[in-house]
Amino acid sequence: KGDRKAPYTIGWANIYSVPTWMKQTEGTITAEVDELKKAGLVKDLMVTDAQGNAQTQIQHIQSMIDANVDAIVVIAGSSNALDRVISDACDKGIAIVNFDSLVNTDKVTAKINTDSSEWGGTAAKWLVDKLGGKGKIIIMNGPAGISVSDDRRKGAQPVLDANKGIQIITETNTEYNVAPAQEAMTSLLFANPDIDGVLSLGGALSAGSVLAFDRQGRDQVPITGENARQFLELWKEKGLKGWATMQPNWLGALSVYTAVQALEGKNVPAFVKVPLPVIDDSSIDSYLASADKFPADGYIYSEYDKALFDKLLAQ
Amino acid sequence: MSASASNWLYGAVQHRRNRGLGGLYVVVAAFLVLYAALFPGILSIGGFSKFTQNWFPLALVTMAQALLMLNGGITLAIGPLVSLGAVIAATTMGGAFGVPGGLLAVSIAGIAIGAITGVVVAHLRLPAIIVTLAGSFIIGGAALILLPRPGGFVPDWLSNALAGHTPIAFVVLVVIVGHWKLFLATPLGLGIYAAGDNPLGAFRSGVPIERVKIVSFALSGLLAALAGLFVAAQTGSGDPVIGTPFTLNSIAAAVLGGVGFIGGKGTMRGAICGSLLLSVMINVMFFLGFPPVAQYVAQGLIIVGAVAVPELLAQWRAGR
Amino acid sequence: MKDAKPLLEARQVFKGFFGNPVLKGVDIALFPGRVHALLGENGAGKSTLINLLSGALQPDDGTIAVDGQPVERLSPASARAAGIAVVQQELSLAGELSIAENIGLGAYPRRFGLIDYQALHKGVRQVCDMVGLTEPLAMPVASLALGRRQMVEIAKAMFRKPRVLILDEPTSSLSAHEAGILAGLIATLRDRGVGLLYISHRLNEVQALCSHVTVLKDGVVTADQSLAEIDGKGLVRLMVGRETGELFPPRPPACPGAIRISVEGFSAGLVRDAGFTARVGEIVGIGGLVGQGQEDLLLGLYGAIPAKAARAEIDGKPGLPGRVTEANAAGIVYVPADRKHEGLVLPHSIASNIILPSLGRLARGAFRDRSAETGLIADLAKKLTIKGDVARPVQALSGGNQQKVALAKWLPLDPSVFLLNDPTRGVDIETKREIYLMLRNFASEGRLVILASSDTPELVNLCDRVVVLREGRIAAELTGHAITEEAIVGAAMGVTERVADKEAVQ
Amino acid sequence: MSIVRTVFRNPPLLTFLLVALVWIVASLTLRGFGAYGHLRYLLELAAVIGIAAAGQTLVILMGGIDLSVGAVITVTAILVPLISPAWDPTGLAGVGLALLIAVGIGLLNGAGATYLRVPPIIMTLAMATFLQGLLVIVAGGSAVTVQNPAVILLGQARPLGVPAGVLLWIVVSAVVLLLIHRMPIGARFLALGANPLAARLSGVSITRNTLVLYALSGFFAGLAGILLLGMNRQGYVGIGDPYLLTSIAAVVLGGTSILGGRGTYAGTIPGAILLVTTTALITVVNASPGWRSIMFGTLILALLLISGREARR
Ligand SMILES: Nc1ncnc2c1ncn2[C@@H]1O[C@H](COP(=O)(O)OP(=O)(O)OP(=O)(O)O)[C@@H](O)[C@H]1O
Ligand SMILES: Nc1ncnc2c1ncn2[C@@H]1O[C@H](COP(=O)(O)OP(=O)(O)OP(=O)(O)O)[C@@H](O)[C@H]1O
Ligand SMILES: [Mg+2]
Ligand SMILES: [Mg+2]
Repeated sequence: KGDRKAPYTIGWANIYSVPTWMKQTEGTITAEVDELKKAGLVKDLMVTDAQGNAQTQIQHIQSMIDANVDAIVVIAGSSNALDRVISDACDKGIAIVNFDSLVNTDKVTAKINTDSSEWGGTAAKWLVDKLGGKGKIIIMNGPAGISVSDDRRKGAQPVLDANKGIQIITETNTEYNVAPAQEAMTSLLFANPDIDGVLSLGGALSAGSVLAFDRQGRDQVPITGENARQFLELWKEKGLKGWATMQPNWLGALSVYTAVQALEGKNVPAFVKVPLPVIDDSSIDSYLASADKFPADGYIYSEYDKALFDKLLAQ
Repeated sequence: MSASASNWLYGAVQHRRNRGLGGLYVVVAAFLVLYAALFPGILSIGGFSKFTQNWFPLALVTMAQALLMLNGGITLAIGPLVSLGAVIAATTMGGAFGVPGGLLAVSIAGIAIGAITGVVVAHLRLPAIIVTLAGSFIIGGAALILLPRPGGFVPDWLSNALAGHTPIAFVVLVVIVGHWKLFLATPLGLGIYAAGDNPLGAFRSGVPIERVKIVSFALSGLLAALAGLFVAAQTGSGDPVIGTPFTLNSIAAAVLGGVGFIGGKGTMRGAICGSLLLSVMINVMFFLGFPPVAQYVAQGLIIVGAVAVPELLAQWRAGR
Repeated sequence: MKDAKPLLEARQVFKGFFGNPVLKGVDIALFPGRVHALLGENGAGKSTLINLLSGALQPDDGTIAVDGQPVERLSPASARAAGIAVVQQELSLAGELSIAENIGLGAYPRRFGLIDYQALHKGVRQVCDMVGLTEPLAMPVASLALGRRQMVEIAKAMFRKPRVLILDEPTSSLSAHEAGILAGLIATLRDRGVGLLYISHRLNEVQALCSHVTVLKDGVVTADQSLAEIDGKGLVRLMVGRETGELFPPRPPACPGAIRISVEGFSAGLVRDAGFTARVGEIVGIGGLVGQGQEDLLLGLYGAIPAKAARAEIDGKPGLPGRVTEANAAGIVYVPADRKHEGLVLPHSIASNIILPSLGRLARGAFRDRSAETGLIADLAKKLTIKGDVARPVQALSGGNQQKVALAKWLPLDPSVFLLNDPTRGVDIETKREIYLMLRNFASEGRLVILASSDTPELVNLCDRVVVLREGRIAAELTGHAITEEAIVGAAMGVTERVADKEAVQ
Repeated sequence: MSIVRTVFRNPPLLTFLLVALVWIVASLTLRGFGAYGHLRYLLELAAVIGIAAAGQTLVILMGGIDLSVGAVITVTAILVPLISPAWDPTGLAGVGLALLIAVGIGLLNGAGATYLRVPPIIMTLAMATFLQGLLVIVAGGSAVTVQNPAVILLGQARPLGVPAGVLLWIVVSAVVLLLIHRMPIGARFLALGANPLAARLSGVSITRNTLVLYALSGFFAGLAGILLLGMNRQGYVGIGDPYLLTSIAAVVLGGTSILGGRGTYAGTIPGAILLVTTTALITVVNASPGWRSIMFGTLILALLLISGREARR
């Protein structure tokens, strides 16, 4: 690398731009690009939206190669579908930074993510501790057939196996959205009179779950979750026993930053592991204090700055 | 074949089929020219290969859909069938029988699932749309059971052959279309049209309409599963949910290409053109630098326009 | 002939639909070299019988025998293999396929498993020449007019080189000219030893062509005898069960009323530059060979296809109706020839079909007035002798009765202009008589009837004036005694024109 | 004997009996299923599908299909909170405005289908894509919480223990059934669905009826969107997506022919309940996602075998 000169053109190959998490992430990307433009490092950002279709995303990345962008930032629509087109891009000397949903191939400049397996494991650990190692739980998963939701679930398994006192009554898969999660949880509530805890593995699943308990007039139980604003507000409002972590939206900004660093000839690690921030009773208030700055169904992510990025890249 | 292809009647029949597609041809050609102007690289072997590879699976599923629509049916199970094809390919090709085994497994699965669907629709007299909707859950479930998360294995040489820098995929597409033309030149193939258009009349003329229906479902299943195999090769592995968007896109492409719901209306070439339009549209919008939001809006407008403009022109011409 | 074995026979066959018996122990035998007529009123079961004979339906009881051998389960394919071909009453063509592909359907010549288009072309060309089909063979059937499609259907049956040919009302949409070609064809086949079964409601054709007759009434055979032993009156008596009067009502002395429709330079579809006037109280006939623009003329006046005219006046108001609803509002109604596709909503009940045009008229506020509707439907059904439950789907009716429904639905609108396209197509002789009487009464009540017809006797005996179309232009306009079969056919064929040219030269 | 035959000739009745059968069997075998609260909840969920499927039923009866139902639901669910004017304490103005927009979208669909002769499936699909883009502009892709009192009342109130949504569904059902069976326009829709050419020649205006039809479909989808918003208290992009296929499935499960011209909303009602019930049953089964999906498909197919047979030609 290094044969490309600033200012660079960056391609942002999104898989689906409509969900709020994606919108916010795109926000951090454009903000970062604006910064870099001021520094004279970036001249253009090309954004595509594959509308959820991995096949279209391949087409978009191919077009980015054809248009000879300098770097591509990508959230993968499938953990392996993009492998080939991405390695093609790599062969052309394009800097590829992949974050959030990762691809299998290692022919990328950098992958940036939190650890989904750790996500599931820590969540399960917290719930087990909260229940004192004994009790009936329900597991709420994201959609089936998606690596992220599968990884989180797999990460939780060893913890659950190690605690024989924990009984999984049932588990279910829904989209990462409030309405379907609420609907599924309501059905489960009717079928199961005794529930001691909910291991919810992400997105808006927890909020949907809490709302279902609430609407059925059932007492809330300990529940895990993510930094969705709605969940955090419900947590405070209902006085939940809760725990949450996050997939920070600024992974997007970090990815752009990383790509430019790589193009500038700096060494960047092949895998940037972003530690999982944890939200618990002690930190929830600080998050909620800034809630108004985020959309109602958005995610309240932690602060970030260049120093943080440099620290992460220095791993 | 060559004897009949050179035949006057055959040629004339084929020629007539192009009527009414003129508008679409013009629109598609315009987009292709625009694309080539924006990105001349398309004219190189590599660029052409990549472009046709991205179009290939959509072309295949559109054929699968159009085949059924011409026979008066429809399927909502295309997407899951593509996923299942990809999953089977990715799980069997690493096995004892290698790529031939995988190819065979995918083909048999596609044909068998299609044929069973056809039997249910034809002999139990259930509406195809809802049978295939139910079927889509069953097939999708099977794909998830075979491969709960993306993975599996497709040998590199196959990936390189089908999705490398050579236009083999395009050649394969040409071969498949050629086979379709051959099939359409058999009594059974033409029976698809006749039975779709006027089932009672076709039955009274001695066309085995039930067999025709089952065969068309089976062939449609085969095409969808093969599209899955290609996707597996293109991506180097299997993904149990990768096919989902193909269901609606295949219908959109077929209808865009003038294939009607009533059966017997439309042509395969139109449907394939429709899929080409959907595919090239994405690239053109990219090179025009449309932001995502504009892409959604423009996509809606282009699709409507591709149907409406030729229609309005025809009306205007007729009115003069 | 007596010693010859029957090629195809039905022995004591029974058939019913949903518990309603249609055929109750019917016998019929087709011999080589004989044209056998099958007569009966609408709904007598003729089409049902031929569906049994051709394997399209299975008898509830009784047997079908080919060459004297009873056949277990005759299917359309095995019937074809046995050399049985049928010209269906309701056409069995696929609109998007070409003429050639339709003619070959179910019997394609093959080479290496593929359709041998060369052989198909040759075979099809041959039968098309026989029936006088001149259209390009690659043309899709959907773009043909009904009468031409009928010719394709006939060619399709011929293509199979049948030993037994069954024709179910093959001439119902053919003009005298095409019917003549068909008659020649039938004679040739008969002489070649083909067994023919001929169904028609045109008795003159039957008498000219056939030598033997079977008459069906209420599902039983009331006569099975040589045609030589019986005259037309006798046949009608056998079909209807009683004496009947004259077919055509007497023509009143000409007393033309006010002008209702007057157009000049009228063009629509095939029609070019036509000009004519039609007056209150008239029945104006439109004749010509099949597909010379008769239908387009009616559709243009009805606002159903784009039409323009140098000058047009309807009821004193200038302009043509731009759309169907406008035409209806102006009191113009249209009864199409292709009742199955254009006239009726087949899966819906008789009642809903009849009530469709008057829905708005009968509504009270936003809602339908069920009792008024029921009353009206019952009235009309009685008036047009549509028998049975009006909640039955129209498609369960016989062809003739369907035609009555297509006509009946307009009566509540009290229209002032009837545009009729072959209204007696496939209608039995008794019903025809009723329809003729009705049309004549319409005229004398001060309405205008414009009647396109392929049945020349109808034009000759019913109409006050006949306009003959040829290639979309008016070739002749005949009035009163000048309306003769020869004049109409001559003008339609362009013969008179040539005569006129000659006179001009002299 | 004759009662059995009547039932089998009457798809709506058959589907209703099927719902009853499934409910009874499930109540006897599954804990909690038969509780009043649970059945009421199922009806509440079915109401959204049922109302969305009201428009879909009409469209399918007329031989078309509306693929923009999901998008219209989303549009209204997002727009109501954004456009409810502050000066209106009842919230009805916002609701009315949103419904007006939904009707407008429907009219556009109808105009495309008649004036531009774009096949309805393409027109409505393109409309859905178009709206998706528009929504991203309008809402920036983020959810909005509803403050509108009318909407909240609709989604949350339970007069006499019956959810307001279910009451709304009852009203919608009555209106749609009257429209199909007791009003001229219903008969016209059916005639156009079975044979547009014959209907047109019988003086039924294709243009006018198509416009009215898609406007109605837009209206009912909008109504479903408002109900859904009230039940969830939050509208977000994608909230309507699940209702596209379910609205079509409910119609077909209720015995209405997808080819048009034959069927009734009376079948769609139990069809909607059947769908929610099946989903609920599958949710409580403890199986892997793959097996659950297979069970769902098989169940639908089995129910279809009983209720959805097409008449022999
Ligand atoms: N598929 C069917 N379902 C129900 N009833 C039928 C069906 N086909 C025919 N019928 C009934 O059987 C009777 C005989 O019909 P058919 O068509 O054989 O009469 P037809 O003699 O050919 O009359 P036409 O001269 O009008 O053609 C009619 O009363 C008709 O209603
Ligand atoms: N089968 C059809 N499918 C879709 N659109 C059609 C069809 N037939 C006609 N149209 C469209 O409807 C328009 C009006 O046609 P038509 O002659 O039926 O008028 P109409 O429906 O009576 O109109 P109005 O409601 O204004 O009286 C035509 O311009 C045509 O584009
Ligand atoms: Mg008949
Ligand atoms: Mg008849």
